[in-house]
Amino acid sequence: MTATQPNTTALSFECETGNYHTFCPISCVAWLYQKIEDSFFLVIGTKTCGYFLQNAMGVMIFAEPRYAMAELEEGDISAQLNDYEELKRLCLQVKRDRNPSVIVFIGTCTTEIIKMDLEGLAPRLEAELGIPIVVARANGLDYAFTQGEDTVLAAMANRCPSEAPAVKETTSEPGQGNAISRLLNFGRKQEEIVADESQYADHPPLVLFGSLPDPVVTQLTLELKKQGIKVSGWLPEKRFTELPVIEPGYYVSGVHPFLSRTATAMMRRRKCKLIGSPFPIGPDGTRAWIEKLCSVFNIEPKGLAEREAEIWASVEDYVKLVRGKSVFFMGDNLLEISLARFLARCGMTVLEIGIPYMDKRYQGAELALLEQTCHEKGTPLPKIVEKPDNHNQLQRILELEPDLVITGMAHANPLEARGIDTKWSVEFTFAQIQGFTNTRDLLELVTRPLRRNTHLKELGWDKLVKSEDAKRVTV
Amino acid sequence: MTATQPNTTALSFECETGNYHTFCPISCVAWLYQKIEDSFFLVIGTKTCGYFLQNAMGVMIFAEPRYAMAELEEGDISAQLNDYEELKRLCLQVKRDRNPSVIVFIGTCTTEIIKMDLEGLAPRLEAELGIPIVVARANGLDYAFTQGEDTVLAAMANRCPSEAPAVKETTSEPGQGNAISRLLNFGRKQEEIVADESQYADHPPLVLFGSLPDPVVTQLTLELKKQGIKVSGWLPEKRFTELPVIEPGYYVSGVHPFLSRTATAMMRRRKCKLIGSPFPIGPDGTRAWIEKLCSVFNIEPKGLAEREAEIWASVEDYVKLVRGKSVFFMGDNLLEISLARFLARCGMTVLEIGIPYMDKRYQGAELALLEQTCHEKGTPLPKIVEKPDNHNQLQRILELEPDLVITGMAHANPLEARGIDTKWSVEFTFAQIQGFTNTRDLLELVTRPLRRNTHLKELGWDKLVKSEDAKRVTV
Amino acid sequence: MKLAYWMYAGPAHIGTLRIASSFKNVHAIMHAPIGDDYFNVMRSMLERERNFTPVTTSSVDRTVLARGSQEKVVDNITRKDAEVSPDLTVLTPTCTSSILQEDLENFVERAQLTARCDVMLADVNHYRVNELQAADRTLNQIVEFYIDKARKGGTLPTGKTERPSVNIIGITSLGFHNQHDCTELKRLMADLGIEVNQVIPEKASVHHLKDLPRAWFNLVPYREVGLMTARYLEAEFGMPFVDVTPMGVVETARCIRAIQQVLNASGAAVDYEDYIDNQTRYVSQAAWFSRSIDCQNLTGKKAVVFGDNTHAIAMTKILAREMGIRVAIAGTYCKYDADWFRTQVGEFCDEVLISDDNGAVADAIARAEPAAIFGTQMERHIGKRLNIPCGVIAAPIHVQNFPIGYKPFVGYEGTNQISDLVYNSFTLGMEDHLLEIFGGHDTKEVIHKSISADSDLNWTKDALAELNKVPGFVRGKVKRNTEKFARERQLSSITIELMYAAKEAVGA
Amino acid sequence: MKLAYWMYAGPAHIGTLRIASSFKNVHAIMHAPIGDDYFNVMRSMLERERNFTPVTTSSVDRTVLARGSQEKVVDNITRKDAEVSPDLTVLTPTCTSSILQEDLENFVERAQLTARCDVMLADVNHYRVNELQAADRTLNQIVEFYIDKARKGGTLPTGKTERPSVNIIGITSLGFHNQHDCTELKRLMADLGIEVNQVIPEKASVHHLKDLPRAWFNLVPYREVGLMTARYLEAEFGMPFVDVTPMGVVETARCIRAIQQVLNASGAAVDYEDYIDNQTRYVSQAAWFSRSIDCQNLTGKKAVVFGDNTHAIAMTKILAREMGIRVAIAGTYCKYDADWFRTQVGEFCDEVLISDDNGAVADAIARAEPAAIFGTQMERHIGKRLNIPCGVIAAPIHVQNFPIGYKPFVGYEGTNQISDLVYNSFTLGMEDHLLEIFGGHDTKEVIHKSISADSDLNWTKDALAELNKVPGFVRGKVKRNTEKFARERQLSSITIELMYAAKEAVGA
Repeated sequence: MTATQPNTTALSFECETGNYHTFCPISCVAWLYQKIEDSFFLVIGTKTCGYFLQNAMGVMIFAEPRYAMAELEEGDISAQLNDYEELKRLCLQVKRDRNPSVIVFIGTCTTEIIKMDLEGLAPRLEAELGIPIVVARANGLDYAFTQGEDTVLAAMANRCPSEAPAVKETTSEPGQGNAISRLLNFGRKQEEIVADESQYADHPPLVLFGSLPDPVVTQLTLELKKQGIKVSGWLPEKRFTELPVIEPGYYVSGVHPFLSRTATAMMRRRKCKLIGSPFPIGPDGTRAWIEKLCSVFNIEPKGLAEREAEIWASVEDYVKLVRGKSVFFMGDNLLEISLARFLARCGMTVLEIGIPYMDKRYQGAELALLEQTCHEKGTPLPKIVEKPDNHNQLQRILELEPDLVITGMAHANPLEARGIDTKWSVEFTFAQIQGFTNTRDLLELVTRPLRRNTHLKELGWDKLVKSEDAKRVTV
Repeated sequence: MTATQPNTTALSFECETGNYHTFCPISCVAWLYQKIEDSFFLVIGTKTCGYFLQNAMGVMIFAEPRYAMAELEEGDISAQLNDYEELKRLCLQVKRDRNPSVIVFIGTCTTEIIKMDLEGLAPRLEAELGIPIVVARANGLDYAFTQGEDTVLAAMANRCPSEAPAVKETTSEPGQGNAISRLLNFGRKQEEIVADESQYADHPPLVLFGSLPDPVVTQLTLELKKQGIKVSGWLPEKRFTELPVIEPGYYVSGVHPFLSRTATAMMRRRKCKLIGSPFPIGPDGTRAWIEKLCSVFNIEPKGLAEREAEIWASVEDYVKLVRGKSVFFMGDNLLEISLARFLARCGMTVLEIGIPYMDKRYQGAELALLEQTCHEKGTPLPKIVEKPDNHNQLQRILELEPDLVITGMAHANPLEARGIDTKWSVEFTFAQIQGFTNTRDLLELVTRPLRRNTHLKELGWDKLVKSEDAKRVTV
Repeated sequence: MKLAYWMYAGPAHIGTLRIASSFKNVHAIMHAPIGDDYFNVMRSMLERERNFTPVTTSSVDRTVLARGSQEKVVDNITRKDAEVSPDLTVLTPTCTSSILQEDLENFVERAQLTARCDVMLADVNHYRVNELQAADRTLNQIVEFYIDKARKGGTLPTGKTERPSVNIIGITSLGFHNQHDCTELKRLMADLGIEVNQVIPEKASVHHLKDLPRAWFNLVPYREVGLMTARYLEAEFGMPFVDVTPMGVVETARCIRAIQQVLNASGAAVDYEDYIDNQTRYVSQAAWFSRSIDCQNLTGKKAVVFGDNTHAIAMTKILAREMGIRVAIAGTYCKYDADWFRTQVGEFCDEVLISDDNGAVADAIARAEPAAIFGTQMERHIGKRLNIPCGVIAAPIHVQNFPIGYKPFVGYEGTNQISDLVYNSFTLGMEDHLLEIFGGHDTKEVIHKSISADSDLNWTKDALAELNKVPGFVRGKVKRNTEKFARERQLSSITIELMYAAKEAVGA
Repeated sequence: MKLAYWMYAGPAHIGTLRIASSFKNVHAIMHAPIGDDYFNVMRSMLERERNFTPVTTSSVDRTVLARGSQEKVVDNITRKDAEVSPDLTVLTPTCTSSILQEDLENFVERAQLTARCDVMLADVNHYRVNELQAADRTLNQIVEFYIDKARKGGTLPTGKTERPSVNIIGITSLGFHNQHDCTELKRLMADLGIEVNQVIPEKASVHHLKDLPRAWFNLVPYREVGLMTARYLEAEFGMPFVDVTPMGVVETARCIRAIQQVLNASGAAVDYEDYIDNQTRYVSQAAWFSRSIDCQNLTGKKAVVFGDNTHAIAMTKILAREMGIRVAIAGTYCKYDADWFRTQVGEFCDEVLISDDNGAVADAIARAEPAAIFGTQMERHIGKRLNIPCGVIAAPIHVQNFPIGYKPFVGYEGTNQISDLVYNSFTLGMEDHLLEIFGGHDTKEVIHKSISADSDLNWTKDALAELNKVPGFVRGKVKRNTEKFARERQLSSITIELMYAAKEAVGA
């Protein structure tokens, strides 16, 4: 790609047919059951749902799975069987075999279509079985891939305690009036806590939402601590029983771009204040996120610009592989805007951002940063295509010949066979990409096809389909 | 095979060319290093010896081997290097890396040919390095396969303490004058020992020799205990540091037919009394062995005949598979006479017993029992062929068409390909075949080819070489 | 509702799509919510398919639910017709969308008005049949459609090919080792002097289906897919078919003899006995492996077999009959065809297991304590937990079941591959066998949890020490048998003496 | 003396016997003590050979030592001559008997007086060369013997075959996958329209050796065995040879191009470019595998390669050049040919290792901490200890390297097999890749002992807990890099903050 003139117009948004491939939102159980260690996820759907989890996720069979299908059979569909009794039978079995702290019902398209009243059944079951039951309608009629997590977290937000549990006063000390800090300090020695407290600025409680692997939680928490910002809790925590207290007026911030419903729930139902900002993806996004939090809490950020610059310097070897190249997002996991903004900052030209669903408000700050980044780098603004049409996209890809296509699993191999470098979008969903520390890992993923295919091209191995097949580019 | 008239002539012995295949006697390190847990075996020989151990034994590479090659190189052969210094260097390395209680030098054909004076070097090294060094000349010039163990045990017999070590008298009790019993009772509670002692008849100490897996040691010890016979020690024990005391006048008995040199060493050098008997292989041999020990100690055997009968009854399902069939031993491990006697007792006709080396004195009782068994079962006496010629044997096998050939590994597959059922002789060396308890395992081995091949024959899969190859039966 | 952690056969629409996407230039329209479209991912990732999967989702969302889907479905059919000019478009719902009970037949008729291609609704009940049954049905439906069409058009050919010929029916996309099996079957047919008239559905053109009746007979290598089509062609044209799966030396010979019979009944004069004999004894190495010392060491070892009908039956017969291995349990998840399974394996195993509940299968394996398992990926994972090796012999498929190297399961090279699989699964060979004899260096503990857990007996310290000398891979069995022996005698304490008494009495 | 636990190449007589027993109707007499005769066991058991190994031991025992062995050796030669009428009898001592320094050449002359067959003493120094060198030498010696004999007898043919033709030199008994390689090479030659004049020594008759010069060129697929013979034939008859090992897509193409050059130089006019392109892009699946998503996930992973020259060089090139895998160490035990190794792999790896000390190889692997190893059985066992998967790519051979199913390493099917081997060794695929992303359920501890053992640094409890969250298979690396980072900064305590600083700085 040759550099083109800066485009000064605003971002353009289009909407296509929605004929695109992505994973079903019930996928979220695959990472949420791992994150929340005392949970059990029960996906209430058909053989089709179960076979998806088995094949696409492929982890159901390992060790001791903490999720399962409640497979609907003909009798369930035709309403010959009683939903309450059936669910009770299965929940009892789960309780007996796994004894989780919570059962999460994952509704599916089928429960929507047969109008199974999960929200109505859950409280009765919860009361009868004595185990919390959370209902999330992670169905594919309304949601795409990663939004499954959004439905679960939005539902779980309502289960966060609204005030701190009473704490025995025997261990209480001056300066520890905030019950939450105590809650978060289990197992630490008293001296450490006092030492810790002194490092923080005095600011209203902040709760972060979004499921992240534990190391990333630690990294972001430490990053904020450097600025004197204390994270009072995460939604979700590692255990359902340790969900953070959320009181009205608390500040909240999401770490994923796909959590707009959770954000809404936090604001409308828990009366929290949402901090809108770019997401902590890439050094630029992470810096912008921290700066925004600082500004809300009236904290002067320390050394952030230097930190960002250091990180960029440390990954220059990777950045130079992508600089000046072009990238095309087919659209899959709602991380597209953040990734595009980061890659634009790396010097890539973003040709098109396909995205299943675009919440312009929740992603507002991110969109602004993307636009700003393109202006600063002098690259054209990308076209943003909501509900893309994969067939049309493939025609555009063949025409534009991007250096890298970030796409779902269904298209990666066929595109590679036609000499187009691809990266699975799903990998960004599962990899650790948040924060300063993971920049290298993020670029490792992005550059992998480029590093590999460069020398394969020297071998002349770029076109691996016969000419009659090469033409059949449709989905 | 149809039953033939009883043959009343005595056993016939022949000697052939010695052109037969068997394993090198250095093989013994493969089981002796496992048996003696604080030992290290150093095989002093060429690349040819090392490659044999690696390929035929195939266990050198696992985990932490406690045996190795001292590989002789050109400088060693041409005597440009000093044997003492070279061995010292290697022993120091072994001592540093493995810290064994004893290093066993295994001499080979090459050390014989270059006349390396291992017996002369060992005491000096032992003194300098402060670690016992035992020398065994397990070479293939003088010995066959299992006789390797014989050379090691004969050498080790000289390392058995000639009197019990002084024991602290603080724990001494009346009725425990015999230091050996104390030695053998480490770790047992006092009451148990008293109880144990009362079960034994009063007889002179008995030491058994021959390396057996621990469970078989336990079984034979218990079997003798039932008759009131106490085993004062085994050569070898599990640890070199626990070798049994041997005083002149002790009784000794071998459990393997290939230990004639060890027997001689026990008699000539340690002035023990050797109890000559059949070996405890098969219920018949085991009974005969126990009866002989009883008779030496003037003990009336209790329930032995019943015990033997019970065992036979319990394996009748296997025995009926071999009864009336014929067997041919090509000769490999010196267990042949005992196995032939056992199979004759099972009702098999033994056509030929090849055997690498025949000590008619040490195996005298076994030979007599074989002869007696054949007479009793009305089967012809086998021809015993010492130092067989495999080519000649193969011609006889083709002519006699035995139902089972017990042979070394080199011939098993080619014989099977020609429709002749075979069993590896080497398996009997490694399997647990001694005592009453292992009768079933022994027959499991013997009958395995018969059980398998019976139905393969129904499939017509007996002749699997082309006619032009079938003729080339030579070795 | 059924609590399910794993399923052996996929939903019906997967079977339909496997058939549709196997054909050349057939497009499928899946009427379903957006997340149901993972067939494309499976085909692309598992089979490492270079081409785009010809399946388009006509997505069901809230708008469609509110307004009905007819317009969208018809639009999508006509759009793809214009874009890629397929010969045939197959419409299928999924479990989910089939609940909507829309008149899809009518959508198809509507679409047919504008589409140049043929349009068809796959006719399966998504709650009553599974992937395998749906595949069998859809193949039959497509064949019948084109035979009927040709008959109506007067283009049905008459007569047979000059030389003996065959249709190979049931080779599909995402089939377990189907591509390699197909190559091997073609080689076998070439050896036998038989022309391959057509292979369906893989890479076949629907336009040629009318020529199926020109073959002398049909070969259906797999029980699961193709039999309905073969029966239809038999009923319609009197075409004989051979449905002996040529897996293993004995069954391959039986298949060839069945072919011989069919050909000779049709006027040929072939004699394949010399060919069979030569292949069996000298070309294939499997019969020789069975006779060799390596395999002798497997005699009487215990195995559990589980899979679809085709592969579980074939493996059971091979293990029991050709290798002298004891099959403790032979099982299938093809519940709908359980009678056939029983008649086939009855005489070759101790116990038959018909189940699609993976928990029940796992329990049965743990109970049987086999030396090796031959099953699906699920059983491989069960084996991992129990430390029992498992050779994978059947779908559900997995990327590892699409090897790049040539690995057929059928025909004479198939017999070689299976011999390797069996041999490697038992991890024997000289090395491991000697290791076993020596007691081995392997210190892994393999006693299954349940074995120690439910013991009500006291083991003396000495007896426990003795038990620990028993090699790990049989320790569980020794323990169990000894305890059984003790219980039968109402003894509550286990001594060394008792251990060996048990060994003598019951071979513990 | 050398303390040795394992050896990579066998003694010289094994090489001689591999050549002798490869030929049809050649008998070998081994002059050696009785225990040295295990070659027969290896051939029978490892190769599952159906025929008796044509090697007789003329045993050296005390009597022979006292009286000399001439009579016995001569008797044995003439006896076997009478019994089996070989075309040629090869006499060889072993390391052991060669010390006796008897005039074996004289024994051979004596035996030749009575024996009808040809008799020859294998001319190798048993202390200076190993199995591979001896095999190369013995093959050359036998070929030279029969060429000379024909020349003397005036029966040397003149001229070349009508169509382009080749001798394939170096296929031997007990060679690593040699039988399957030979089949694949024959198929390749058939594809190229080249007649196979002779394959030697496997199944060749010594009587036909005189016709070797009729071929247009010689193909030497393996560096270790055959090159001496090819050079002899080049010197003697000006026969060109191609010694590019056709392993991997790139080298197979290079081999074919070399053949093209040789043929065209001899007057043919062949152009194999279209063939190469078609095989590379569509027939072989290896190039496509390299490009596929499965292989993309291997990009930059670290491997160690160790083996003989042929296989270690080929694998290094394939991994580095065709798959984008980083070869941290490429090594060979062929010390005698180390220069060649260095020139071949230099640009494809970080480090070259020339050693026949398995302990040194194990240490190097532990240090490199690769994600996979490609080596011999020895490295497989090293990998077992370190919990690193290992694909076996080279001798010393093992029964598992004589698969029954077709598994060549050379040619286009070889490229497929190698792709599978690489893929399976890295145990990736969608399942494992996702497992890796998830952190996995696998709780195995894979930190190499030495890593924790020598640590002089304090890890805080929190940092240790954080370390334990790192997936097992990279935990060792993270720990080592973090500690290195701390030492460089003279910090003695490792906190979480330090851990992540290290990660940012050095990618720990």
